[in-house]
Amino acid sequence: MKALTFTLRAAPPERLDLSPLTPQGLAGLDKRAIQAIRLGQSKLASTVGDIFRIAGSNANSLVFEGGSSRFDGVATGMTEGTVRVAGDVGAQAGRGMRGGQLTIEGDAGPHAGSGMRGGRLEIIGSAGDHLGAPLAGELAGMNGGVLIVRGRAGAFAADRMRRGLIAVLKGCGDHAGSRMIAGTLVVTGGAGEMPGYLMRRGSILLDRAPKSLSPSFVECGAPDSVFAALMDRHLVTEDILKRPLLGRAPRRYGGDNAALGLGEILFPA
Amino acid sequence: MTVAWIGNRETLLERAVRHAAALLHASRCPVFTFDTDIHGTRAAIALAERVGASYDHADGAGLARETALLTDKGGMFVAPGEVRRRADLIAIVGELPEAHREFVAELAETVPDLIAINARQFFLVGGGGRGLTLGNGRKATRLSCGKAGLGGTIAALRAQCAGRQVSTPVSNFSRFQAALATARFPVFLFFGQSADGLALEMLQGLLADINRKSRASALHLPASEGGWGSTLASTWMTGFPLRTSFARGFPEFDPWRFDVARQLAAGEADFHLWISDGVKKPSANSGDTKVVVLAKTSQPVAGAEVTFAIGKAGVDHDAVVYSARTGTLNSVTADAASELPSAASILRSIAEHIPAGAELPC
Amino acid sequence: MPRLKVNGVAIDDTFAEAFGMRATAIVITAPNRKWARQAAVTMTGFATSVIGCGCEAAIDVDLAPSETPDGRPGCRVMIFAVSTDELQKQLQNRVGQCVLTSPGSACFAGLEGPNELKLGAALRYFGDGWQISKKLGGRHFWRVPVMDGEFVCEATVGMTKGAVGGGNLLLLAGSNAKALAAAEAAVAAINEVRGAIMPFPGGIVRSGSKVGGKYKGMTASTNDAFAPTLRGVTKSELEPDVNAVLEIVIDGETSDAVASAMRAGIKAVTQLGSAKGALRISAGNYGGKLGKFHYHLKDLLP
Amino acid sequence: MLTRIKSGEIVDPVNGRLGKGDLWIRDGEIVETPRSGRADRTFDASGCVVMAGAIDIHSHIGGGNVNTARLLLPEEHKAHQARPAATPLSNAGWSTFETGCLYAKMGFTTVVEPAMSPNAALHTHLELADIPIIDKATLAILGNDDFLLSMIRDNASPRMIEDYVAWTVASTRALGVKVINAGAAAAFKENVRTFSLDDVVPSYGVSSRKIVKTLQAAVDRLGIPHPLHVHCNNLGAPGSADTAAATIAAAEGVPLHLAHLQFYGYGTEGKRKFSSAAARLAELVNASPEVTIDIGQVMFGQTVTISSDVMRQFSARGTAHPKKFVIHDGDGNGGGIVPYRYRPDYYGTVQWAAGLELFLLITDPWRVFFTTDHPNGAPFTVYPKLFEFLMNRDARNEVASTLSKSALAHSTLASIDREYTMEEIAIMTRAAPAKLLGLADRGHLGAGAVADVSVYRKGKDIAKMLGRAALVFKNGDLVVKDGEITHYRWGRALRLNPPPDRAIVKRLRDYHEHRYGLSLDRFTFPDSAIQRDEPFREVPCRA
Repeated sequence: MKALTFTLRAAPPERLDLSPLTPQGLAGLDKRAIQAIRLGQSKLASTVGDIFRIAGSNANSLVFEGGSSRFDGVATGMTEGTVRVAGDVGAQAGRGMRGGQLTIEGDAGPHAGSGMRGGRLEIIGSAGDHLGAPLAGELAGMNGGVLIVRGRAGAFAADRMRRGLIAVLKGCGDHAGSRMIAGTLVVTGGAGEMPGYLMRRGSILLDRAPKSLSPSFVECGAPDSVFAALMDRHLVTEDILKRPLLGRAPRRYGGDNAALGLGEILFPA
Repeated sequence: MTVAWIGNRETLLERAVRHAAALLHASRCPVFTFDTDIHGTRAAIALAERVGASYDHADGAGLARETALLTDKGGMFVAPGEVRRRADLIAIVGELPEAHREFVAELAETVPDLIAINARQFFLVGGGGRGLTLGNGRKATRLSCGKAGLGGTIAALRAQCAGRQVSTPVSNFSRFQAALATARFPVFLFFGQSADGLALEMLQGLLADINRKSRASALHLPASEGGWGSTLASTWMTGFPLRTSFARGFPEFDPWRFDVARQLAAGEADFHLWISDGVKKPSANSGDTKVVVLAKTSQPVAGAEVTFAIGKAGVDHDAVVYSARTGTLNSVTADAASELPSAASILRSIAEHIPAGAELPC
Repeated sequence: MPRLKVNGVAIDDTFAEAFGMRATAIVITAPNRKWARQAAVTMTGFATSVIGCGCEAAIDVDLAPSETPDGRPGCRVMIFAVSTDELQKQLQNRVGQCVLTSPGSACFAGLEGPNELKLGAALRYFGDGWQISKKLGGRHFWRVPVMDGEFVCEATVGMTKGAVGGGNLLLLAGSNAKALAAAEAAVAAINEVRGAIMPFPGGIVRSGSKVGGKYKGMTASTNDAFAPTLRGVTKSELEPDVNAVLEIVIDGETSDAVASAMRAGIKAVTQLGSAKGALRISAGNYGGKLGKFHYHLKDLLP
Repeated sequence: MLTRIKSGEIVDPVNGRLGKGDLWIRDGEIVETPRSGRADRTFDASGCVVMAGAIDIHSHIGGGNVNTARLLLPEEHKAHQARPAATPLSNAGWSTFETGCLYAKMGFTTVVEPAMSPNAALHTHLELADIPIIDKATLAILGNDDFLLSMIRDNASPRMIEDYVAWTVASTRALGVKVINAGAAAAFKENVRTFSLDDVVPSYGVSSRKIVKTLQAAVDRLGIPHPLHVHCNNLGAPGSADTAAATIAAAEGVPLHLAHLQFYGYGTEGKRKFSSAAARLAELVNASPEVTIDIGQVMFGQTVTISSDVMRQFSARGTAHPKKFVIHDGDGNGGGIVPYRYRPDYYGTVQWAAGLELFLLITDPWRVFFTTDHPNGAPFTVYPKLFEFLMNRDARNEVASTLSKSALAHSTLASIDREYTMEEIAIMTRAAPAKLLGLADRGHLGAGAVADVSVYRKGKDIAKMLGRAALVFKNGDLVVKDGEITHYRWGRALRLNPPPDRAIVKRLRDYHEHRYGLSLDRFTFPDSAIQRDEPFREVPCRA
C-alpha cells in the first residue's frame, strides 16, 4: 500500500491544526471522512479537502508533500508508524509523541516535540523556541524519545526535560536546558546565554565551552569519563553525530547550585 | 466635537460604528490590541467573543513574562500595604522602573509599624551602577555578580543562601545574609520589565528556601498596571490571561500563537482593532490588514478604515483600573470629565451591530 | 568398561552429571586490559564452588575494545549460583567490593534476558545522593562519583535460569607433570569457548570430591576412588599406571556451552596424546540420579 | 406576562405545598392562581418535580484568589486544548461565564461567594457581575485585619467594633461576615506555623477565640441575618475534630455557622493516625441548635484548593498537584492556591466518608447545607452525583466498596441507611439557605417570592435528573430548557446596607492615610463602577 499522501494545494490561508492527522487517528477512515476533518484555526475553518489533495491509503505511513509554517500540531500524540513532512511546519510538531517516527524535512516552529514521551522526531532544518518544552502552565517537558534538530534551535531548548535525548546540531539560543529535571541535551555549534539555568539534574553536552554560565555552576574538573565514551558511541551509532563529541576526559561544570545542583554541563577539554 | 471618522472623513458615530461592525463581521481572522481600563477590556473581550477574535495588550511582551511566572510556577506574594507596614528588608530585584520609584521612595521614607524593628534595610539585586539612591537620602546595598546579570545574580544569591557553592560570589553577601538572619519580613520587589521569567522563577525559589524556616515574600509591581488589570479581567471572563482567542468558538490560550504583534507580522490577521486611550500608537500593519482605531485623538489615524476618538479612562470618564499601590482594582473618578466616549461604550455599540449569532453575554 | 582410544588416550564410556543453575554475566572494562582483568580476577576470587563460596565465578572471555559498550578493553565474567537470591547477593557484594573499588573500572550487563538482577540499581547508593541515572537507547546506567571520576554501572543485568553447573572431565595420567600438562591443554581450549567458565584455580581442581564423608557435618570429602595413594585401601577406579588425576569443572550459560567446553577439552587432551599427557579421560557422576544434565564422553569425541 | 407551570409535583416545604399542582408566575414574581386562569404561556410539568431555585451558600466563584487559581492553572482548563474531555478540570466551571451557566443548568439561582477580601471588594463584585443568569452574594472576611485586631487588643467598645463591621459590610456590599482561621493569617506573617482556638496572635495578645466571639457578637447585634460564618482553625489536620468541637461549644447559644465541617471531621485513630470523627461532630451539631454547618464534601479527582486560610495553604504546599502554588500575604487574610488531586486512597476515603457521614447523621436538614466548598472539596459540577449519594444508599455503598477498607473501618458510613427525601433536599438547598441568609423572597414558592423556579424531570437516575433541569426560571425568565441555556441575563449581587457611622469613617480615613499613605476612597467604590444596570439588590438587616 502506498503512503497516505497529503499534497498541499496552495499556501494555507490560515493557521492549521493538523493534530487529527496521525497514523492512529486516520486508521480506518475513508477518504471522504478524512477530507471533512476541520483543520483551520480561524473563522475560515478550512478542511483537509480544502487544503490538501489526498493520494495513497496506507495510514501507517503519512506524507505531507509541501509544508508551511502554518502547519501546527503535526503528528500530535502519534504512537506508531511514520509521518514525513516535505517542507516546513509550524508550532508544536510532534507534541506529546509516544512512538513512531516523525521527519520534518524543513524548519519547525516553537514547541517542536513538546512533552514527547517516545518515538523519534527528526527535524532536518531548524526549530523554534521551546524545543521539547511544555506549553504555558504545564510542568512536564520531554519525557522520553529522541529529538534531533539538524539545524539550529531557538531559546529554552529542552526546558523542563525529564527523560530522553535532544540533539541540536547547529547551535541553539539562550537558556538551553533550563529547569531540566533529567535527561540529556546535546548541542553542537554553540549554545546561547546561561545554559542549564535552574536545572536540577540532567546532562547538557556541548562541543565547546559555554559562552556564559550562571555563577551557580561550578567547575568540576576533567577526569576520564566512561559516560562520555558511552555517550559518544551512542550518538554515532544512532546516526546523530558523525564523530565523537566529548572525547576521553571532558570538562565538567556542576549545577545549578541554586536548585538541586545535580545537573552537569560537559564539553571536550 | 467629532469623535468618528471613516477613512479621513468625519462621520456620525452611529455610521462609523456600523461600518466598523461590518468590517469586523466580514473579517476572517480579526485581532485586537488594547490598552484600556477594566471596562474597556471587558467590552473588548466580549466583542472578541462575538467575532472570534484573538486579543493582546499593547505591552504584551512584558505582561507575558509576568503571566508566565503565574501560569508556570506560582509563588509567594504580598500586598503592597503589608510591605509598607511590615517589611524590614526590601530587596529591589533588577532595574527599578520609573513608574515604581515613587513607591520605593515612600518605603524609604517610612518605617514598618507592625513589627518591633523600626527600620528598613534596602538591597538592590543585580541592576546597573554602584547602587541606588532612594528617597530620604538612603542607599540600597548592591548585590551583584559582576557580568552575570540579574538572572545569574539571583541564582548565586539563592545558592549562597542555601550554603551551596558558586563560581562568583555575590557582592556584599555577608551583609545581606546578616540582614536576612534578623529580618522579620523581607520583601523582594520585582517587575516584569526588568527580569525574565526564569529569573523570576529563581527568585521564587529563593523565597521558597527562606520560607522553610522564616518569612519572606515578593511584591509584584507589574510592567503595566493597565495591562495587569486587563490580564485579571481576561482571566475571569475566559479562564485565561491575555493572548487568548475565540477563533474556534471557545477560548484558547496560547502566548505564542495569539501574540497579536506576531499574528500581524506573519500576515495571519486580516483585521486589527487597536484600542488605546494612552500614548501608544498602532504599529504599521501589513498590506491588506484592515485597521480600526480607538484612540484619544482629535484627527483620523492615517491608514485606519475607521477612527474613533475616545476619552482616557480615569481622566475623561470614570474608570476601574489595577493599582500596583493597592494591589487590586480601584475605582477612579474622572479628573477632567469630557464628552469623549469611553472605549467600552464604543466597543459595546460595535458589538450590538454585529449581525445576530448566538446570543452570548460574555 | 569398554574403552575408546584416541591418540593413545582412553576415553571412558561414562558421563559427566551436571545440575541446573542460575547464572549471570557482566562485562568489566578498564583503561587497559591489565586493570580490566585485575578487577575481574579479584571479583571471581574465592568463587570455586557454591558449596563453600556461595557462587562459582570466573572470567568467561576477554573482550576487545570494539566489543565493549565504552570502547575500552574488558572481559566478560560469569557467576553461577543455586538460587536467584544468592546470585543477587553474590553479584552485589562482589561487584561492590571488587569492581567498584578497582581503578578506572566500569561494569555493564553481559547477559540479556527477561529475568533481571540489580547491578547499578543496587550499587548506586554508594553515591550517597550524588549518583546520576542515565538512559541511553533503551539501556539504563548509573553513574556513581568516586575518587578517580565516576564508576559507571549498568542498572540491571539479565539472569538465565537455564545455566548448567558441574560439567567435568577427569584426566588420569602417569605422572603429576603429565596430568598437569593435559589439564592445562584442556583449560586453554575451554577458555576459547564462550559461555563456559572453569571456576577452580586456573580452571583445574585436584581435590575431586565425593558426596558426604565419615565425619559429621562434612558434605563432601576426598574422592578416594581417584586418589592414587589410596589405591591399596579403597575400591579404586585407577589402573596401576595412573599416578595423578586432575579434574576440570565447567559451568555453562547453557547446556550446549557445557557440551562444547567438554568437547574442546577432550579434543585438546587427546591431541596432546597419552605420551605427553593423560592416559585416560573419565568424568564424574552420581549414577545419573542427582543431576538433570548428562554429558556422555562418547558423544563428545573430536 | 403570566406564566403557568402546569401539573408538576410541587415541593415547597416552607409553604407546606407538597403534591401535584400548578405554579403561576407573573413577570418576575410567583403569584397565587389568578382568577382568570389564562396564562400567556404554559409549561407542562407533569412527571416533573417543581422546586424553588437552589441556593449555594458557600462556593468560591469569584474574587482575587479564585482568579489567581485560574491564572495558575491554564493547563487544567478544558479550552487549553481542543479536546475538552482530556483535561482534569474540564467541568470546573472555570470562567465567570461558565460558572453562571453551569449553576443554572442544575437549577441553582443564587450562589454565595463566601470569602471576599474587603480590600478586593470591587474586584470581587466585577467578577460576580460577569457571572450570568444567577444572583450572587458575598461574605466579607474580617478577623485577621490589623484594624480589628488592634481594636480588640485596645479593648475598644463593642459599639465601635460593630460600627467597623457595619462599615465593612456596607462598603464592600457584603451579605454577611466570615472569619477565616481567626488570627492565623496575622500570626503567620510573624512566622507562626500552627494556630488553634486558644492560641494568641503575637503583637496583639488576642486569641483566636476572642476574635471569633467578638465578631459573632457584633454580627448578632447588628442584626445581620446570616450568623458569623466561621472557618475554624486547623483545617484538614488530624485531630481537627477537637478544634471544631471547641468552636461549636464556643457558640454559646448565639447563632454561628461553621463552614465546610467535613474538613474538620478527622480524628487520630488507626495506624495512620487519621480517621473519620464525623459521627462525633454530627452529635455535637445535633445538640447545638444555634449552630449551622455546611459540609464541603470531597469527591475524587483533580481540583484546586482556594482558601484565605493562608497558614493552612502554606503548610499544604508540599501536597500540590501539579506542583505549583500561590501563597499571598494580603492586607488581612491573603490566601493560598494549592492544586490538589483527591485520590481514592486511605486519606481520600476518610475525607469522602466523613462528609457523607455528616450529611446523613445531622438530623435537621434546616441546619446542614449542601456544599463541596467549590472547588476545595470538588468542583460544584459534581453536585448531581452528590445528590445521588444522599438520596440513594446503594449508589454510595457501591462507591464505598471500591475504596480503602481500612479507612472505612474507622467510619460509620456503612451502617447508615438514611436516604434524603426530595423534601429534605428542598429544605437543605432552598428553604434553609434562604432562611440562613435572610432572603425572605426566595427559597420557596409562595406568592410574592422571586420567580426562581427549577423543574426536574423525574427519573431513576437522580444525578441525571438533578444535573440537567427540565426548566429553570430566573426572576420569571425561562433560562434553561432541557438542561441547556436558552436565555442569558444578568443577575444581581445581594447585599446588606447598614448605615455608616460617621465617627468610624473618620477613624478609618485617618487610619488609612496614616498607616497606608492612602485615601480611604481607594478602598471604596460607587455602584456605577460595576457598569451593569442595578448591579446590587439590598437585603434588610433584622430590626
